[in-house]
Amino acid sequence: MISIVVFPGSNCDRDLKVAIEKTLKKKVDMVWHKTANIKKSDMIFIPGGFSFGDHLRAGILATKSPAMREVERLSKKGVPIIGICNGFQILTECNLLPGILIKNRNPKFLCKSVNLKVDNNSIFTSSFKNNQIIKLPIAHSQGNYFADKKVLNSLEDNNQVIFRYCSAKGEINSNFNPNGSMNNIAGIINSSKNVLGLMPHPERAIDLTIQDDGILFFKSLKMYL
Amino acid sequence: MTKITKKLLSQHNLTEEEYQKILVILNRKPNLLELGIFSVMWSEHCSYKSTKKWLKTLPTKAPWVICGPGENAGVIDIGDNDALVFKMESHNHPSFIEPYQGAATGVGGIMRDVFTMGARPIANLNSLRFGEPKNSRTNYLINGVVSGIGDYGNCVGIPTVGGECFFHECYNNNILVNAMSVGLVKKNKIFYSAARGKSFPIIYVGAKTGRDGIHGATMASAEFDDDSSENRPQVQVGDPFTEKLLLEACLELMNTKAIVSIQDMGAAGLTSSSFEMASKGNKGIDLNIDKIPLREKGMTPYEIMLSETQERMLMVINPEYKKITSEIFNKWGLESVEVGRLNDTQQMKIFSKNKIQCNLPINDLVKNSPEYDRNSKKKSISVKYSSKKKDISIKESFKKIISNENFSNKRPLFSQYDFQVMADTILGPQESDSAVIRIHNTNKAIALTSDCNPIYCKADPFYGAMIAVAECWRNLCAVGAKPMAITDNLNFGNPEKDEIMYEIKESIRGIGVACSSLNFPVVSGNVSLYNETNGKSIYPTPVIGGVGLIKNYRKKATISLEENGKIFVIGKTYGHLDLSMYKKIVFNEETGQPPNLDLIQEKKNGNFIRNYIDKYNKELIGVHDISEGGIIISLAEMVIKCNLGVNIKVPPKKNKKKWLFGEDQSRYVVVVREKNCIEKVAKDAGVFIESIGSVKGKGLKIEKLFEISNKELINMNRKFFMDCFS
Amino acid sequence: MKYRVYVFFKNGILDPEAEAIKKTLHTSGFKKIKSLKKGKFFDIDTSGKNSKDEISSLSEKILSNPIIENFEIKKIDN
Amino acid sequence: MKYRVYVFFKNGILDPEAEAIKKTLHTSGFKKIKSLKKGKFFDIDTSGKNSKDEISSLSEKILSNPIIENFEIKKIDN
Ligand SMILES: Nc1ncnc2c1ncn2[C@@H]1O[C@H](COP(=O)(O)OP(=O)(O)O)[C@@H](O)[C@H]1O
Ligand SMILES: [Mg+2]
Repeated sequence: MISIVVFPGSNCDRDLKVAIEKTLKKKVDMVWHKTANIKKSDMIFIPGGFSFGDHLRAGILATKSPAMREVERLSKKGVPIIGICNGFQILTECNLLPGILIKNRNPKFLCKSVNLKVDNNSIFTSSFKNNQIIKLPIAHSQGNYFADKKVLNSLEDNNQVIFRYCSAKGEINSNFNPNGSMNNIAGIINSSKNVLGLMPHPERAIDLTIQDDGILFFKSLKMYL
Repeated sequence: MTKITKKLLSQHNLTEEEYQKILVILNRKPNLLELGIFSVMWSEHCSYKSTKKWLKTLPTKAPWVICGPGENAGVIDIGDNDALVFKMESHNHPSFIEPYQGAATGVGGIMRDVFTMGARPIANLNSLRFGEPKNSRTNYLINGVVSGIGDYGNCVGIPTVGGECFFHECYNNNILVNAMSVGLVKKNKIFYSAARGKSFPIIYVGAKTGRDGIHGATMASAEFDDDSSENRPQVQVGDPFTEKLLLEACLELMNTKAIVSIQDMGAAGLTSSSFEMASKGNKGIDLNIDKIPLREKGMTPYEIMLSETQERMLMVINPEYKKITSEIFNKWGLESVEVGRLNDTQQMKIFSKNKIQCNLPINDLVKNSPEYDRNSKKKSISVKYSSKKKDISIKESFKKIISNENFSNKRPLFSQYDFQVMADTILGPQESDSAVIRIHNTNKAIALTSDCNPIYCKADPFYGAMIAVAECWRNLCAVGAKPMAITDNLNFGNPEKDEIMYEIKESIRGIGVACSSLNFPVVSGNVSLYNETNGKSIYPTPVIGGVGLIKNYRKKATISLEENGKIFVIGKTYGHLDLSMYKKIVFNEETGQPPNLDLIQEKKNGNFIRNYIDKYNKELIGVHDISEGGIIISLAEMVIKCNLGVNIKVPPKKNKKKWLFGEDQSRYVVVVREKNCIEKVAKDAGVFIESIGSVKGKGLKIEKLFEISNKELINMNRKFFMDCFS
Repeated sequence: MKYRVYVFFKNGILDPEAEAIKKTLHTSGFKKIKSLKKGKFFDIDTSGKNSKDEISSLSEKILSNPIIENFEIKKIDN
Repeated sequence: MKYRVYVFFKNGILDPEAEAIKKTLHTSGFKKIKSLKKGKFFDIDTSGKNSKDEISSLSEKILSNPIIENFEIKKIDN
């Protein structure tokens, strides 16, 4: 069973459900945030949106929901956890992932498609070629990844940076950094490598007539299920 | 009891005659609360007193129209038991005072109109008009408005997929913020506002009532003067998070049989919602005002009834479902309270501390609201002549136009909107002439656009309005959609002035003629009057929001180019330059008449384009309508978007300037593959077609005239909006 | 010169953020919170001569939104 | 008991919002501003006994994020 935790204000939960059903042909359990007991779950998604209105700091208020205690418990058991956009913000605020996502360098909301370089050395990206360049949409105003030097170095040393903003040719520099993230970080995993957070929205890119690089992302998960 | 003085009446925007009418209806003097209720119910905003007579003339019917004007939004049938619910509404005055909150609450309000009817909003658009960029407040206003729209829609999770943004000095002191929302509902699941049921409970749900925007509805109908920003009226603050909860909770409850009728609290809040529900259902209401959840202490019944706090709903509930109702609202963390009961008296009785505070005959108040046939007279327009009539080359003219604020690339604007959430945006902003949104889990899609050229409307409101409708129709055809219906937002000055009333009547007549001829009914709309400051009115701006249907979303057209493509223009080019953007931008001249519009030819050309997109999709590369700026601007937009080049030959014996910049109607640029049969198909359809060049290299090349590189084009074109939002 | 400018909502203006925070505090165990209000502050270091005037002008024009917010200026000594 | 909690960015951490405001100040003519920092404050009214502890716990756990922010609690007398 794949679970999606739904908070008041989540708004990419349906898109995610559709994407999982379509690409993985799996049933999805929508878990209301008040749930204090997630029975059986092979994988948990924390969707995008504006949980609790994004008030105070994006993600912080959602960390107080009972379902997040369950997510913490299951993450320790090795259950894969994936937070997308607001989900990423929630995972950093409850310390399942290091660092924090602060306001974009230009604090305005930004919706566009970006190029990303993928590290395929994770259970979440194994269908990609290493350093493959893909295109996914982003839509956020707080996606500027920040961590202190020590954390940043250990992320790099342990190959925990999975997605990085880049040019179409794969150049990684500030010209191709949409929000000011340190080291152009768009997605990271934790040190035990079962928790992923990413700002881009693979669930919005599973359609041949729109964008389809998200399909490979979900296909990677298939190998794990 | 408060004494009703002249001053009090004028504070309530009621005339002496209207007051006399109130006395006749009541057969006694009203108290202050009752006067307040009359004032908002009879305001221009709620009663449409200056325009009712003319709006009735609009064509509102077609076999696919399920519900025309009169409800919270219009509804059309798009097949397979699916229906679309849509409407446009203005928030002009509030946005001028407080751009962020004004625009945000405008978006919130229009979405509530849509989900009140049971529809989940699936797309938002917004049509914006600002003053000149050099005006000191313009930058502040546009930044506030755009973030307000973005933050609200993004948070609720509804994609903002299109709109317009136009600058002109006539909006220096009166900006326009018109928001449109489109929702999807099953045909058999539409909810209406007419109250039904015997002594059924009335439930209030959503935000607590505060002193927000008291007299907002009357404010929205009153002309500005210089004190307005000093008066600092209580503006409403938007809370998109509560809106999202309200949306989900209402839709969840609508899956049960609990809701009998429902109405959002928009302008004039509790007053208009309760009166409208009761009057439509021929019912009476006993309202216990002490039950209304309040945010502040010491609020009077007058304040409570007139408050415009956002994110609130009123509904009549089947008493058997009271428990499930409060369970669902609790789940979503929303407060829901029974505040009254229905009855058959047709009276509105408002109680506080067991005492009657207000006792008004509902139908007399609603149905006898004033209706005016105001004087109207055409006023000759003061002609604006250019100051500098020196010779400017075509190349220089073109550069001026493509760098102008009204043609600048809007990416920095619309990238502040989440236009992809819900994952059904097939064509977002700037990809084609209309946004295209898939109907979830089907092959169908809808096309959406909004249009109006106020410069044409000022010169000739009748022709200008017709052209707005035609342009909207054209933009839908240009993506391959069948135009279905429109919503309109009529923005004008003070209707008590003869020349403004003339503009209103003529615009409505123009919309009527164009819509009838194109079989393009009006299913909803909104009127915003008194857009004037210090006696200076905006140009007449009847904004048209159009909706079209695409059967198979894979067969659509975008504004694309492809190497070696052949470029054609559909429709005749005469070279009409009066009132064109060429004249406006290059010479600051607004003289003459709008271009001619032949609705029969419009229909022919549009049908041809749609048919071609559908039947010859394999040989088609791109389509773009030709409107403001003429052929050269359409081509430049295609070049910029695709980062390719075109090589254009002005046909022999044509005046180059006129041919390139003329704004003749009913035309499209079509780009097709080398092997094609477009000329034959066009001839068979009786449509004029002209070959003008091909796709080659990079840059815009007009043979024997000039060539501009892509780099230069792109830089000129993007500068204005990049600077505006940095 | 250093100043701290406090910006806060006028009385009666809805503050959705404070409401949402309060609710979450209640549900996450901080039940004794009776009220919560929110504001911003800005610490400004300026070199101008008429700096107090300048600070109040920019507080009104840029730091606050006079339609819905009030502000207060305090001088800070280093 | 009433408390005011100040939350502000740690030294050396770039606050994009403060930077944007500073830029606006400069472009709108307030050129003498040397530095600008932005913070938030919360006025909290609580009825708890150990309320000071409670306030510092919620300041730490919810109102601020220790990676980027510090906080300070002040008691307010009515
Ligand atoms: N206020 C707005 N909000 C969202 N999208 C907008 C807005 N204004 C313009 N757009 C989008 O930007 C694109 C370009 O707009 P415009 O220059 O008016 O194009 P056109 O002249 O082809 O209609 C369109 O896709 C339009 O929907
Ligand atoms: Mg247009």
